Amino acid sequence: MMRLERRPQPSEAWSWATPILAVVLTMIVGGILFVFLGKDPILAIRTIFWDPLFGSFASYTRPQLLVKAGPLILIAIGLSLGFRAGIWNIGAEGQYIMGAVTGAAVGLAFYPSEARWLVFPLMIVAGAIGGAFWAWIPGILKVRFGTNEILVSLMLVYVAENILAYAALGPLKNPEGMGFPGSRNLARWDTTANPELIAGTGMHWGVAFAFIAVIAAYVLLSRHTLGFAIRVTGASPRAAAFSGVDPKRLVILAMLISGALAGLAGIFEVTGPAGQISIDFGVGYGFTAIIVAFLGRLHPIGILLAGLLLALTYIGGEMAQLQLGLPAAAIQLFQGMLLFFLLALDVLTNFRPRFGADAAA
Amino acid sequence: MGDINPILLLASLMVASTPILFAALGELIVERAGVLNLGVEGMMITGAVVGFAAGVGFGSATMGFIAAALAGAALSLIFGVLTQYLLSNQVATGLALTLFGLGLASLIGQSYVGIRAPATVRLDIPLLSDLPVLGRILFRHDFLVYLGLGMVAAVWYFLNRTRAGLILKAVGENHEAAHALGYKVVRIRLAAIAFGGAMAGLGGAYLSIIRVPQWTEGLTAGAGWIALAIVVFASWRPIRLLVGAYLFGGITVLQLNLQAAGARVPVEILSMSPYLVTIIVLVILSAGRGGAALGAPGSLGRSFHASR
Amino acid sequence: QDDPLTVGFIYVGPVGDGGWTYQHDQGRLEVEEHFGDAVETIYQENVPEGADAARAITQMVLAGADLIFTTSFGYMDATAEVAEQFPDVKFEHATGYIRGDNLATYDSRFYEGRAVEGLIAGHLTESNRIGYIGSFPIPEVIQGINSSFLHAQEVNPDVEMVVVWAYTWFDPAKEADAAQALIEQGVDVILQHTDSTAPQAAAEQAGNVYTFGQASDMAAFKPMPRVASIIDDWGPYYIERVQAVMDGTWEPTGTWGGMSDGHVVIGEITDAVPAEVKAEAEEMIDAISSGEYHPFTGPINKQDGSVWLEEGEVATDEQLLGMDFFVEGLTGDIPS
Amino acid sequence: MSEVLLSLKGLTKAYPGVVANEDVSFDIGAGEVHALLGENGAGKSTLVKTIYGLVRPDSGSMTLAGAPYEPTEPSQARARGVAMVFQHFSLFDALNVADNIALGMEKPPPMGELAQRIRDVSEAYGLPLNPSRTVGDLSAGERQRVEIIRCLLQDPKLLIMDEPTSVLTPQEVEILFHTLRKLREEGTSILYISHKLEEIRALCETATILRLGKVVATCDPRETSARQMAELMVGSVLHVPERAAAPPGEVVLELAGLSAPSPRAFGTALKDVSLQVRKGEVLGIGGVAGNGQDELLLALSGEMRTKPQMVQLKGQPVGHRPPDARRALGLLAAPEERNGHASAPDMTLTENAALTARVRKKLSRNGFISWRRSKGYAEEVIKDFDVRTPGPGNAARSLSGGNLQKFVIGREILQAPEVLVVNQPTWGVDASAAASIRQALLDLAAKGAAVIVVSQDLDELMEISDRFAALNAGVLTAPRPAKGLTMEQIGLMLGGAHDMHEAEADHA
Ligand SMILES: Nc1ncnc2c1ncn2[C@@H]1O[C@H](COP(=O)(O)OP(=O)(O)OP(=O)(O)O)[C@@H](O)[C@H]1O
Ligand SMILES: Nc1ncnc2c1ncn2[C@@H]1O[C@H](COP(=O)(O)OP(=O)(O)OP(=O)(O)O)[C@@H](O)[C@H]1O
Ligand SMILES: [Mg+2]
Ligand SMILES: [Mg+2]
Repeated sequence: MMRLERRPQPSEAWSWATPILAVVLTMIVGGILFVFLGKDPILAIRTIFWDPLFGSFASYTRPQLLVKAGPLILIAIGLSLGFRAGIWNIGAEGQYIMGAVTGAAVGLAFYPSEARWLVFPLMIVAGAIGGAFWAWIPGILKVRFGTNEILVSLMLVYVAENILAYAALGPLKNPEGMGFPGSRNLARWDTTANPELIAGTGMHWGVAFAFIAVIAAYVLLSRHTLGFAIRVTGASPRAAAFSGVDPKRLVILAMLISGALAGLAGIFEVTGPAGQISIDFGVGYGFTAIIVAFLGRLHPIGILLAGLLLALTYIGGEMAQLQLGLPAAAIQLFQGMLLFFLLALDVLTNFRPRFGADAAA
Repeated sequence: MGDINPILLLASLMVASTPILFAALGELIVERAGVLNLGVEGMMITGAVVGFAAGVGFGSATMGFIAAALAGAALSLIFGVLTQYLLSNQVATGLALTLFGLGLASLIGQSYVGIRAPATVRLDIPLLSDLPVLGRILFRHDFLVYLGLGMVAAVWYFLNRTRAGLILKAVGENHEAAHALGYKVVRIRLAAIAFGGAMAGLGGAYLSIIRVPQWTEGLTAGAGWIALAIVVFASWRPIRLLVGAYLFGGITVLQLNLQAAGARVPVEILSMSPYLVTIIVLVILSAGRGGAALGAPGSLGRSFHASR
Repeated sequence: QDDPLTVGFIYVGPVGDGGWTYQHDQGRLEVEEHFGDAVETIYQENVPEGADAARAITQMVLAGADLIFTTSFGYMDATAEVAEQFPDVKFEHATGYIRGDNLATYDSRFYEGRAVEGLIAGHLTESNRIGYIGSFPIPEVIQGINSSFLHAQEVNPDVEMVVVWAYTWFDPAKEADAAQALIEQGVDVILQHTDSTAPQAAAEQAGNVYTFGQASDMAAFKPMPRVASIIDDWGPYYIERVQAVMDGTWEPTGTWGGMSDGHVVIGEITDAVPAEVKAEAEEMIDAISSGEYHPFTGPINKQDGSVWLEEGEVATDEQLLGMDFFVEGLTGDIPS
Repeated sequence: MSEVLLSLKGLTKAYPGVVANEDVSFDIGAGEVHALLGENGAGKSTLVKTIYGLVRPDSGSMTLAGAPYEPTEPSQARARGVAMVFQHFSLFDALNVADNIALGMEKPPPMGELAQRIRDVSEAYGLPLNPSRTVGDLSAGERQRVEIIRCLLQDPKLLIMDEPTSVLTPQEVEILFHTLRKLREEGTSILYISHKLEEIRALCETATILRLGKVVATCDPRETSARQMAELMVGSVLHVPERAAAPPGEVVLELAGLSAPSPRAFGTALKDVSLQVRKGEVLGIGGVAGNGQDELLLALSGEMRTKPQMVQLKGQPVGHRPPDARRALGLLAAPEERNGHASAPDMTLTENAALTARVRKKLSRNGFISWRRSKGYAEEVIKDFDVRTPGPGNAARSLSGGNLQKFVIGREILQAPEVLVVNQPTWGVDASAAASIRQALLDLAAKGAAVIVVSQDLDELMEISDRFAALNAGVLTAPRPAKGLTMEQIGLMLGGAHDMHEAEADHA
C-alpha cells in the first residue's frame, strides 16, 4: 500500500524531475504499444522525440516546432491568467477563430492596398479586438447575470465556427476563387503577409508575440499588482476582495486578455502559416492550448516548455506516420498517455509517497 | 411549402437528444459527487466503437450496449485513479482523457469501417403505439430512448430519495465534512466516475448502433462537449437536464425542419441557433435567480486528500 | 532505376471515415496492387487544411516522395507553395484550380452521376418531393443539386426538391437528423452530399424512402433504401498518373474526369427500381459515358427566370466550376 | 468520581515535523464533563479526532466502557456511542437540516420520522430547529444546533465538543450549557474543548491540560482560577492587558444612516447604522453573529460600496471608495475569518503582507510590487507581534490560528492606521495570544487611533472598550459608555431594545 503525505512546501527538485520521468515512462509504455502495432519501438520513439530536433530534416522541422508551438503558447498564456484567477474560459477556439476572421476582414477591406505599414498593424489590432470581444461576451454575461462562463464560452465556439463558414462562403470569399469557399491568400499578399522574420527559423510575428507574452506574463504574475490580484483571486477570492481586487473587473479583464491573445494567435495564423480564411480554419488550437496551460502548471515558463513539448509530439508524430506508417490514432493515444503520465507524476511535487506497513490505512 | 408537424418533431427530438441525455446524466452524477470530468467526448466515442464492435461480434445490439458501458467505465477509471489517488488536476486529466479516447477509438475502429450495425428492435409498445397522437411520440421508439427517460427518473429518485444519493451529494458539497463524518470520499467518487463513464459509453453506443448506425471516426462530433454544457445548463438537476437535452436536441432538429419546410431564415443563423438559444435560456435562468449561486456542488473540481 | 517510385497522399480526414478520404485511400491501395514493388506509397491522414498542410506536404517531400496527391480543396495554396520550392517533385491537387510546372489538378464530374440519380428519383417519388442534404454551398455541391433536379424534373414535371444545408461534411448524427427532417416534410427520395450512411439508416427506419450511396457504394443498405450510388473511383486516375511519371510523360494537366474515364461510377441499380426506369437510367449512363449527352445542355434558365443556356447550348467547364445559382424551379436560396 | 467510560493510554501521534500527541493518558468518567485545554496547536483536535476514529494513533491504546476500543473510522466510533461536534463544522450548506442530520447517523429513520424526531429532541433540549431549512441559511448558532442534535439523536455515551462556543453568543452559550448539563444528568460523558476558561470553570468537573502534545496537568476547574489554568497551558506567567488612559480626540469616522443590502446570499442588510468614533477611543460592538457584523466590516473596509455620505472619514465621504483608497486615507480593517478572508492561506506571509500594506507601506510602485520591501514588512510584523513561524516565506496556512491572527492584526496595526476596524480579533485564539492582541489594540488607541472592535465575546468588549453598542438584525443601538453597563442593560441592547435610541426609521 502507498500513502501520500503532503509536503510542507512543494519540492523544487521533483517539479523538474517529474516531466522527465513522465517522458521516459511514456516512451516505455508507448514503445510497448508500438510493438503491438508491429513497429520497431526504438525507431518509433526516436522518430517522434529525436528526429524533429536532430534528425536529417531537423533544419526543416526545428523551425516548424516554433510555428506549431507559437499559437499554442500564445493562447495558453492568456488562458492561464484566467485559470489562475478561477475564471474558466474554455472557448479560446472561438476567440481564435473570431480574431482571424475580424483581422482578415479588416485586411481584405483594404485590398489591393500596398500600405503594409498601415494595414498589417490594423489587422493585428482588429484580430486582438475580435478575440477579446468574443471572450468579453461570456465575461459580461457572468458579471451581469451570473451565467457560467464555461458553458457560454464553449457554446460561442460553435457559433464562431458557423460565422467562420459564413465568412468563408460569403463576405470574405475570394472573388477570384471561381466560387470556391475561402478568402484570398493573405500570406501571399505582401501587405498582409506574416512571413518568417529571420529566414529558416520559423520565427514569425506570432511566435515573437508568444515569446513576448511569456515574458510579459512572467513579469505580470511575479511582480505586477494585476498579476498579484490574479493570483490572490485564484488562491482565495474573499482575501482578494478584501485586498481591494474588484472581482467583476478582474473577470472582464482576464477574459479580455485571454481573448485578445487567442485573437492574436488567430490573426497571425491566418496571415502566416494558414494563409486564408477557410471553412476548416479552426483546427483545435484553442482546445489544445488548455492542455498546454495545465501541463505548464499555469506558469509562463512551464507553458513555454509544455507548448514546445506538445509541438514536438505533433511533428514527431507526423514523421512517424509518414516514415513508419504509424496510424494517426496511435499518435493521439501516445499523446494522451504522455499527458496522463505528466499529470500523474505531478503528485510527487506536492506529496511524498510512503510505502510499506506504516502506510496501511 | 410544408408545415412542421409538432408531433413528428417531438418524436424525432426524443431520439436526437438521447445520446446527449445519457452522457449528461452520467456527468451529472459525477459532478454531483464533486468531480469535473471533461473527458466525456473521449468516453463516448470509445463506447461507440466498442459497442459497435461487440454488437457486430456477438451479433447482438444488447451485448454491444453492455460492452459500451463497460468500456466507458473502464476508461473513466483511468481518470478516476489519476484524479482521486494521484490528485492530478481534473480539468487537464479530463482533456487528456478525451485525447486518449479519440485515439483509442479510431485505433480499435480501423477494421469496422463500412460494416453494418447489428439489428435492434424497436419497441412498438402494443396498443399504446397505436394511440392517435401520443402513440407516435411516445411509444414507437427503441428501447434506449425509454431507458434514457427511465434513467432520468432513476437519477432523480437516487439523488432525492435515497440515502446513497444523499451521501453522494454530501461528498460533492463538502468533501472535508463528508470525510469527517466517515464517508469514503474517494471510493464514492470512483463509483460515480465509473457510472459517468458507463453512461457516456451508452450514449456513444446509441449513436453507433441505433442512431447513425455505423462506425466512422469522429462519430460523436462534439456531442460529449454538449453533454457537459447541458449539465451546467441544468444547474445539476436531473429534470432540468432532461429539459436542457430536449431543448438542445429540439432546436437542432427544428432548424433542419425549418430548412426543409422552406422557412426564409438564413441557414447560418439556423445552424448556430442551438448554441445561441442555449446561451439565451441560460442568461434568462441566471438573471431570474438574481445572479445568485447556480447550485454548483461546493467541492466541484477540487482534489481531496485525507491526512490521517 | 532500382529505387521504387515513392507516391505520397495527404488526406483531410481519417482513412476510416468511410467516405471521401476512404475512397482516396482505396485508390492508393489500387496503386500499390497494380505496381507491386515498383512503387512505395506513403500517406498522412487527418491533415488539417491550413497551417499544417504545407508542413505535411514538405515533410512528405523530404521523406522522398516523387509524386504527391493532396486530396482536398483546402490544400490548394499549400500545395502550390511547396510545389514552387521543390520543382523536381510532381504534385497533384484534387478539386482545385491552381496549376504550375509541376502541379497538376484533378477532379471528378460528380454532376454526371447526379443526373442519373435525379432521373431515378424523379421516377420513384410518389410524393413528388425529393430531399437533398447539402454540406456547404460550394459550386461542386450546387452542380449536384441542379443536375439532379433538372433530370428529375425532366421525367416528372411536378417534382419539387427540398434542400437542407447541414453545414458540415461529416457529422453522422446531424445527417441523420437532416434525413429525418426531410422525411417528416413528406420527402420520399433522399440525395446527399455528405459522407455518412446515417441518412440511409434513417430512411430504412422510415420505410418507403429511397436513398443513394455517396462517395462509396454503401452496399450494406442494398437493395433498399439504397437503390444506386455514386462511387468516387480514384484508382484508375492514380494508376495512370503514376505510370506517366514512370514513363517520363507526366504533364501538369487539369483533369476533370467523369463517367467516361471511370472516375465516376454508378453503383449497382437494385431491383427496388422498376425495370423500365433502370433501363432508362442505364441509357443515360451510356449516353453520358460516350460523350453523347452533357447533363447541362440548354435550354436552362436560372432560378430568377433569366436564361443561362440557350437551346442546345452546353455549359462550359468554367461556367460549371463557378456555379453559384439554382436553376429554375428550385425553391429556396443558396446561403450567403 | 464514578466509573471510567473512556480510558486513554499512551496515545502518540506524530505528523511530519511535529508530535501532535505524545504519550497522552487520562480517563473520562461516566457522566463527567471533562475539559481539554491547551494553546493553539497543543494537540487537542488531534486527540479528539483519534477518539472519533478519524486519526490513527502511532501508538497507545484506548478502552471504552471496559472493552478495547480501536475505531478505524467514525462509523465504528458512532456504533460504540461516541459522537462529535467539530471545531470547523462538518455541515453541508446546500442540504437541509434533516439531510445533514441523517448524514451523521448510522441508520437514520425515514425522513418524515426523522423530521419529527428532530423537532422533538430540539424542543426537549431547548434548541429549536426547523428540519426543512437549508443549512446555508442558518446562523452560526443554529448551525451548531444541527451538529449537536445530530449527536443527540444517537444517544451518545460520550459527546466530544471541539471549541463549540467560539462562534456563539452569550445567550446561545447559556442554552448550550443548559443542554449539556441536562445530558450529564442523563449520564452522558462530555469531552469539552474551549479556550474560554470561565466557561470551563462553569461547566466542567475535570480538566486535562496539554502543552506541545503532552499532558502537563490535571485539575478541577471549579477550584482553579482561569488565570492559573492559562498559566498551566502556556507554562509561564500571563500578562493582563492594561490601558493607558488618554482623552478622546476629534471624530475621525462617522457612519451616517448607513443602509445596505448584504452582498451575500443569506446575509443581513444594514439598516440606518449611525455612529461616530473619536481619536484614541475603542468602540466595542457586540451582538449575536449573523446580525450584520460581517456586512458592517465589509462596508467599512470598502469591499462593499455604499452611498458616499454613508461613510465619512475625517469629514470626507468615502462610502463609494474601494479598499485601497480607504487604506490610503487611514481606514484599515481586519475581518473575522483569518484563513481565506484576512489572508490567503496558500500564499506566503510575504505575499500576505502585500495583500493590504501595499499603499501605506509603499510596497508597490507604478503597479510593480517590491517583494524585498514586502518581505521586510512581513519580518517586521513577525518580530513585533511575536508570530511563531520559521520565516516570512512560509504559507499562511502553516501557521496556527493564534499566530496567524497575530500576523493579521499586526499587519494592520503596524501600518499606523487612523481608524482600525477588527472583527472577532481573538476568535479561537488561546489565552496568551488573545491577551497580546488586546494589548496591541489598546496600545494603538493610546497612540491616538480610533479602534472599532466587533466581537461576540462580551468579556473581551467590556475589558477593552470605552463605549459599547450592539448590532441586532442589522440595526445598531446607540453607543453607551462601557463603564458601568450592567449585564442586564447589555442583554437588552443585544436583544434589540433600541429604546435609548431616538426612534429609528425602520426601512428596508
Ligand atoms: N493533518 C496534519 N498534518 C500535519 N500536521 C498536523 C495535522 N494536524 C495537526 N497537525 C499538527 O499537530 C499539532 C496539533 O494540532 P491540533 O490541531 O491538534 O491542535 P489544537 O490543540 O487543536 O489547536 P487549536 O487550539 O488551534 O485548535 C499542530 O502543531 C499541527 O502542526
Ligand atoms: N494538513 C495539514 N498539514 C500540515 N499542517 C496542518 C494541516 N492541518 C492542520 N495543520 C496544522 O495544524 C495546526 C492547528 O491547526 P487547526 O486546523 O487545528 O486550527 P488552527 O490553525 O489552530 O486554527 P483554528 O483555531 O482557527 O482552527 C496549524 O499549525 C496547522 O499548521
Ligand atoms: Mg483544534
Ligand atoms: Mg484551532
